[in-house]
Amino acid sequence: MIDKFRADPMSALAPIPSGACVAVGGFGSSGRPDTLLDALCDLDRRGLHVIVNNVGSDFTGIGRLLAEGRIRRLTASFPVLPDFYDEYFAGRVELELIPQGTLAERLRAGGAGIPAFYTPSGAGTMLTDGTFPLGYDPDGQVAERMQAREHRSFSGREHVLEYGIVADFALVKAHKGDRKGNLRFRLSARNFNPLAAMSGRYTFAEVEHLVAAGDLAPDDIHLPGVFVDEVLLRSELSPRQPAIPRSGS
Amino acid sequence: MIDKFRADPMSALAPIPSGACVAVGGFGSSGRPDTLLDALCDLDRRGLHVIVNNVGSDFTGIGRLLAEGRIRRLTASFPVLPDFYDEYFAGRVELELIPQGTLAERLRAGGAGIPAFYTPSGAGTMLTDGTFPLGYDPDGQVAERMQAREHRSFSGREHVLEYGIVADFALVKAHKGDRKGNLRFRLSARNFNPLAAMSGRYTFAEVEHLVAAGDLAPDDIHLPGVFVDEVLLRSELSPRQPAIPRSGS
Amino acid sequence: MTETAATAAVGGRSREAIAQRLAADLRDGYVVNLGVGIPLLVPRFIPPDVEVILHAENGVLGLGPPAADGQEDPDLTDAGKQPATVITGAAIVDSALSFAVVRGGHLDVTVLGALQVSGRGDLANWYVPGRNPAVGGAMDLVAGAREVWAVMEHVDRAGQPKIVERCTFPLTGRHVVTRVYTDLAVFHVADGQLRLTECAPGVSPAAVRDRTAAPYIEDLAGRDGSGAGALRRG
Amino acid sequence: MTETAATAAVGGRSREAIAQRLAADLRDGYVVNLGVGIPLLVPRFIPPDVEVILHAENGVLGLGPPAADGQEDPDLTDAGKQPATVITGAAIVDSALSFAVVRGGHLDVTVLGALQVSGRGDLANWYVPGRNPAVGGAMDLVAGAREVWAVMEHVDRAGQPKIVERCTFPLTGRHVVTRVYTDLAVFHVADGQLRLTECAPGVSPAAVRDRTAAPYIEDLAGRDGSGAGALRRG
Repeated sequence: MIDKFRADPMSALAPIPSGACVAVGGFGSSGRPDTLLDALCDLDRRGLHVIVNNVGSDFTGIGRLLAEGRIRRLTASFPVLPDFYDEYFAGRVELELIPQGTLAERLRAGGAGIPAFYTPSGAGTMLTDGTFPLGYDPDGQVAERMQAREHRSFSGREHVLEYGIVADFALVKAHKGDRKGNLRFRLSARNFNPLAAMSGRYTFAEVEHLVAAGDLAPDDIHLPGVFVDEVLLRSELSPRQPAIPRSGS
Repeated sequence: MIDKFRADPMSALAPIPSGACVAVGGFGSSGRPDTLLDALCDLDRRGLHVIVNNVGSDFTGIGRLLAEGRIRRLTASFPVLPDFYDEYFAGRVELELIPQGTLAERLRAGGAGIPAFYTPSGAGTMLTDGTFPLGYDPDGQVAERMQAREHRSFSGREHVLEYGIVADFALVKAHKGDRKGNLRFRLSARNFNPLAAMSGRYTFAEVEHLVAAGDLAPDDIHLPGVFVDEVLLRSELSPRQPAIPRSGS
Repeated sequence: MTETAATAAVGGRSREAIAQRLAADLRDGYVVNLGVGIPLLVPRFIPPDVEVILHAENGVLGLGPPAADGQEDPDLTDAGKQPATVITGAAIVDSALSFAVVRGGHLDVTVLGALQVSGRGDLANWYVPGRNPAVGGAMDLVAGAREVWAVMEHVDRAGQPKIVERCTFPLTGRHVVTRVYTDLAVFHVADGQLRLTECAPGVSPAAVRDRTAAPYIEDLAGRDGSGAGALRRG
Repeated sequence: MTETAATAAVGGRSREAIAQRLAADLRDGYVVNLGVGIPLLVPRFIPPDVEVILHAENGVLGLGPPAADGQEDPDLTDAGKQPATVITGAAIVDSALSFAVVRGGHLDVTVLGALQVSGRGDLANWYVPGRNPAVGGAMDLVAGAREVWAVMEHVDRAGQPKIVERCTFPLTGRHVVTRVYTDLAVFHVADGQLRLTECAPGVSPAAVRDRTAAPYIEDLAGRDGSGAGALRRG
């Protein structure tokens, strides 16, 4: 029988290796899978490529990953946290900056088997012309730039070709979930969660409430369980866990 | 104040001209906007380009449009109705045959401002190589073939470029709707309805139940009202209206 | 292959037995799409300890048995537009998300009837020229599902092989079929190479060979492909 | 334009008055996205007989006022991550559908702050080189909304014009701005041509001209563009 519930985040997330590409749901702290992110930190995973809309404004969640020096590359639209930029300009983290709607669509496309699509967003800007600095050298010089996008005109208007994102793993947070992996979100905490879940080759969902199969009516499910591999309960302690001081790296 | 409810289908749909391109929701008779389709017939519109997954199996709904000779071109994945093929092979209706998933994604893309995307579906087949007959001459010869798709390889696999569909109008059916145009569907009657609605430059929704704004909680709305321009009540008589005998055309 | 050999009765599995044989290969937790014909017979043979999520193109994940008489709900049909039910824990999605499941590789297996399968795994199942063309979700299913299992009679009504070197009917997809289940045999396809892994009870490898028009490796030692196998021409 | 002229006080609208002037142009039924800064002041000035659906990038359609103290819900924020509320009849969507609304042309107006606007309607508002880059939804909004209304002070803190012949800051989008609302004036952009349609109360056309570094047509006869207008160089 299908039972995707796992009691222990640490053992569930153990297969995620250092260096993995991980898509994460949430918009700031709203809808962010803090329990799963904490487990990733407690497992001491490093060199991660994290895909998330924004870092948030403190050292919880993605901020903790950052503070502990676990992120190699961030793909995001709005990093926010000033400490992130210190790391970026110092050459310790790469930043792939993507328009928010393009990021959402790329995650969906990856999960939907669409390898690439055209969008007008960002056409003719430095985020698509190959000039935006992906990363810096330790001496502050640009080490690498984001790849230029193919441009193509449709109906007389410039568009860029963007690729679907398939992440090795996805970490998302839902309000309710059942043992088949069906998820329901609450208000604007939905945001990137369904899309990150679709994008993951293997997807972990942190839920506030584990409900019996059938408690969520078929029409009330926001994301069907076929996109979710394991379901874990959110720990109430998560948001209050302190960040471990930044490691050397 | 925003009030998208209209009492009379005939006057509401009057702006749809003959020759228009109309996307229609439904999968067979499930979720099909019969009241709106009947109004279109009663308004005597002709030469329509109808985009719908399938015609259904009788002379209600799309079948009535067909029986009355109102369809110039059908874009569909599964026409079904034998009488449709009689019209097709006789050169009275064109058929643009599209894989079902591609059709759904093209409607969504059109509504989402994505002019084109790549998909593996149909690559290397006669639905994408320019050989499928779009239409026939009255003498039974192929008059025109479907346009060949650009092919491109991603990760070593052939894909085709498919274009977003923006329809002049969309006709969809929902279970519940409010005066802001918010819609909720029921079970598998959802199918193509949200996508057809997104695709329409101007979208009419037929609902079984008109509810007060706020009756549908924000998390229970399947399609937000921004995609819907006018809301009409389903007539219980619709599915039983007989087809008018086929006209000359 | 001679016509005499192809048309002679050789025993083999009934339609139900083909479905049962295929059902035995489904694993717990699989997400599966079933086409019309023999594939629709599969659910009744799924072992009780195996839970499979049935996907229907029109947006059902967790399709149940057909609706009983008098219990039909016009808002709940399968992909063949027949009145359906859902299992506990089912989810409904729109058609775009339904095919995101398919194309995105979230469908483990699609089980489809076939007109022809080529030795490289090409599938023809959507269109007989001269008849009425309709494709539905077939091209998306074969392009997207992790495994494509073709189910069919080994030869057509005229006794002609349906496993062929090159499909003569219009293709549904190239290099997509991963297994073929027929009344006479089970084949696997990997890296463009067809392998005969199993003959139906009472059916000889020679009988299969006589009725198969594509080259294949005979690999009957084990269904895991552990046998060495020798290249045979059909 | 001289620096003396540009920095001299010329009156004009306060930030609130700019927001109020813009709010008067919103029509009943508009779907509107508001950026940070002056745009966030707009809702308080929307006339009571005008119903506007406010869109927030994080998936809210029908954003209400900020949440009152003690009424914050961590699951309900605006695009600036501040505790928010929704109006009756609001809908929540995921981020992909939220931007489908934007890119698909279902947003009537996006109201954005600006660093610079060019005479052809180019907008720069996401990045000051040397500072921390972040783009959010700005590039999607300007590419997708039917109208892009830039709201800003007419000159920067150093007194330099922000309406320029060519943007020196990195672009958010090319040929996207359709209107500019400043403390001194209102401009429309159509077909790559900037038109001054209105001066703020007490502000002379000459004062606007002195503080504008892009060519424009003076078209003060009517906001509808019925005036003939003469080409001026800023």
